[in-house]
Amino acid sequence: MNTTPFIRPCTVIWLLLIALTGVTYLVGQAGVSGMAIVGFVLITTLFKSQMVVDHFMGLKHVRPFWRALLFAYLLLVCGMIGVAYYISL
Amino acid sequence: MDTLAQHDNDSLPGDFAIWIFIFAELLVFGVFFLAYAFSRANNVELFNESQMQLDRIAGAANTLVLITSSYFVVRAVAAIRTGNSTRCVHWLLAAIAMGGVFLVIKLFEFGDKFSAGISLSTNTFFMFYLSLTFFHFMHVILGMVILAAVLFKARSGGYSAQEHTGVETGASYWHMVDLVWLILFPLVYVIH
Amino acid sequence: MSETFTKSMARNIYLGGSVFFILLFLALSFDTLGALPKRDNRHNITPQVALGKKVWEENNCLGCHTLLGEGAYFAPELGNVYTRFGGSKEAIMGFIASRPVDGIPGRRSMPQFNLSNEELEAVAEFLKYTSEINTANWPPNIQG
Amino acid sequence: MQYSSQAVAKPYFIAAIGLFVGQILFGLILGAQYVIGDFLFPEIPFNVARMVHTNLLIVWLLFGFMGAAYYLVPEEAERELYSPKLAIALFWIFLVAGALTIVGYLAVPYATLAAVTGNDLLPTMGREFLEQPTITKIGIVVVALAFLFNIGMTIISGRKTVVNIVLLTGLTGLAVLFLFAFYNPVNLVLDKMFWWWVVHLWVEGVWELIMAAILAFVLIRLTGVDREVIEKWLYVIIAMALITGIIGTGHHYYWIGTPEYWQWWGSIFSALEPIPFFMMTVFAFNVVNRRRKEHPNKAATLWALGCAVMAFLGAGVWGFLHTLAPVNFYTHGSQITAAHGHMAFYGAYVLVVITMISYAWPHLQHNAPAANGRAQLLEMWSFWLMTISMVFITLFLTGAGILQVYLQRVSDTPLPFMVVQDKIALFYWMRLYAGLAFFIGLCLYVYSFFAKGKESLASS
Repeated sequence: MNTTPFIRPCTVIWLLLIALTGVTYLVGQAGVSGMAIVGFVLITTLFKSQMVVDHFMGLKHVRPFWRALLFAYLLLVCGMIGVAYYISL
Repeated sequence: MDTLAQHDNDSLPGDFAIWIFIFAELLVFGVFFLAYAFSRANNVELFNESQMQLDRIAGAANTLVLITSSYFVVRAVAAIRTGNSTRCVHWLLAAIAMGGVFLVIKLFEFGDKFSAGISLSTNTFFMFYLSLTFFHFMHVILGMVILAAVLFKARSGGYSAQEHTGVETGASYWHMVDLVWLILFPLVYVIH
Repeated sequence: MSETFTKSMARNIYLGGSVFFILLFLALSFDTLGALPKRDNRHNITPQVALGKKVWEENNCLGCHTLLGEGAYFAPELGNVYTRFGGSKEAIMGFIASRPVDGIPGRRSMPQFNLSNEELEAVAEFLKYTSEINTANWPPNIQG
Repeated sequence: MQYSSQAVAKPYFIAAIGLFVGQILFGLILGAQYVIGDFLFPEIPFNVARMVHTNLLIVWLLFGFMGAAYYLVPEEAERELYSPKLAIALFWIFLVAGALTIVGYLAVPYATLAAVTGNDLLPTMGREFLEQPTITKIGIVVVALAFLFNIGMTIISGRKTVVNIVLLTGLTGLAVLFLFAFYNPVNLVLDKMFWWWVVHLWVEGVWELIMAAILAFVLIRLTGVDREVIEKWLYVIIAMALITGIIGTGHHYYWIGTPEYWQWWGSIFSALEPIPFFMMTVFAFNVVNRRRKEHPNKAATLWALGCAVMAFLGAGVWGFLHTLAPVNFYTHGSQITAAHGHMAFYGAYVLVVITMISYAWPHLQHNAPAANGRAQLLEMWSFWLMTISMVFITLFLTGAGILQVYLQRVSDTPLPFMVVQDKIALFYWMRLYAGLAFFIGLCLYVYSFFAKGKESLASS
């Protein structure tokens, strides 16, 4: 049996997640702040987490409800964090 | 015919019971994250100042470690889906080892903070920092215990290409531990 | 394929989850024990305070009053009574000693406990010690 | 009744109901003292009446739990009780010790009781709910251990069902955590901190295991739904109860001198405590709706469903109302707490014991699956009367609490405690009337045991 079609996207995702973590780290090192930066980091985070949900957890292949539920959760958490940062400006 | 990619299944991977647990955990972490964010809104200066004292390199390194560990678990699941127990065990071992690396890095970080006299009662930021990271730390340990249990069963040939719910159960939990850290790291270590 | 949901996994969640949160609770409790000396006013615990706590307990004061918000809700909060009485132990002692034996017609009244002077002083000292515990600014105001 | 040794449950249930009546009588005295301050003063001061009220509650619930265990454990384990004689002996020991303690409360001043029972040797008295003389506490431990031995031996050598195992875990936890009642340091903060290990970890921890196990047993019998399904959900529900409830202890550590991080830990976890209760409600209704047989004991089904709903309302919703630290800062130690306490205990624990009695009594007394139709009808009436009365007691206390909190703690010109009490007296009057209605419901409940009916629902 051939597992490549399953693994290859996950490998790509893995490398992508590593790259994006590097970007997040660099943003932190740069010491920049402001809503645009916060928004950028949060959207990156949302994207990264959804990648884990879709490909690592494999929810892309099950009933869409579960994927939607987790996306709603991530959107809510990241969104509310954004709101909290927005009101503190 | 590629049966692996499709995972021909409507239901969640692994045992549904673990998903109830995962959802409960996500709920707790979610509330904890928002509590952090909104407390920060009332104490921006204190949070920003204290955040400077964190070791961002350790945080980022641990993110990479967990992502990689998660990826290894994906490989373990893929291996058992083809019925390859040996390979599954190897990938699980690698994933657990990465979990161990995470713990070691984290312990150095904690040691650093404790020797600087920082505790849960230092200030609100460090209360959150220590609570969240310690709570997560314990989840990493629990996840490793679960993966180890799966590993032992896999080693004794307890799983097959047809029946490997246990592997998927452990994997799902481990990905949750990773998922939570993916939010925790930027929130506590990076954005200000 | 139908959903997998096994009893053994449910049991594992129950056992694992319980152990996990018991350990977490013990860890937090351990930290609390380390943090208490700075908050609980233990350096002011004298033999007199110890006697006061004993008098407090053996007359079941908590059966009507609250102390730091715990007890019965029939009579005033006493965690801050020392402050409320103007920082006067004599006022507390006088109040307790002067309760009428037969009560006050139609109204709530504290029983007459016939405490000795030593016991009265000890209770007042105990309440003073209690008022100096760091309670995160509770109660919200002097009325308790 | 499948096993003759199950009959030992009978005296336990009778004692439980008898003490329940006593508890409510003293509740009425307390309710009257709230509005007529000198009622029965100085013969029965408020603190004595309250002590009797709360201690009777605990003792009769323990009688109920033990009776429930003696009834359900043999049936689940599929064998006779290890020692029915021990169970009967323990019954009398516990009853006499309990009665002597209550007589002690009422007959002599509390300080005298403390002196007579040697409180000096190991001071444990005078703390809320743990007012029992030290010697009574030791008696409780001995009875609990002997009881656990009896139940444990039965379970170990019989069929090990989930219901039995969970019940045994809960009862063991109950006994072990009670040991913290013997720890009473002079340091008030430490005293309070570990006092909650008994009180909170009982009612929001191990008692929930007992409750869930009893409910699961009754639902299996009443509905005929597959045991596997019920046991699976039993595990999930109690897992959630412990996951939220253990750290939820933190909601008692806000203002007693413990560090302030408990305000976060306690708020977050206790805010999730309604979840297991909600799951229990949904689950109970689901199981009843999917029942595979029509059990003739309709009353027991009503008590079971009522238990799930009222536990959710009382423990879940009313608990949540004041569990968040910023809210609790104002409501801590007010009538809001009393409102929550009343409905939570009634919903979760009073009703679960009555559910068990309602299910078991026809077997014990008539050797039939259900009481006659008239008796069941009376039982159902008493359910509604007591439950609705309790809802009103809770609502009136909540009203009193909201006013109290506002006048005494929130307003710009806070008023002294006693002034506020006078201003909210109307709510206390209404609470007293609701209490009287509750008592009528209880009388009806007791009467239902003696009600004769020509036709039995079982045969119809």
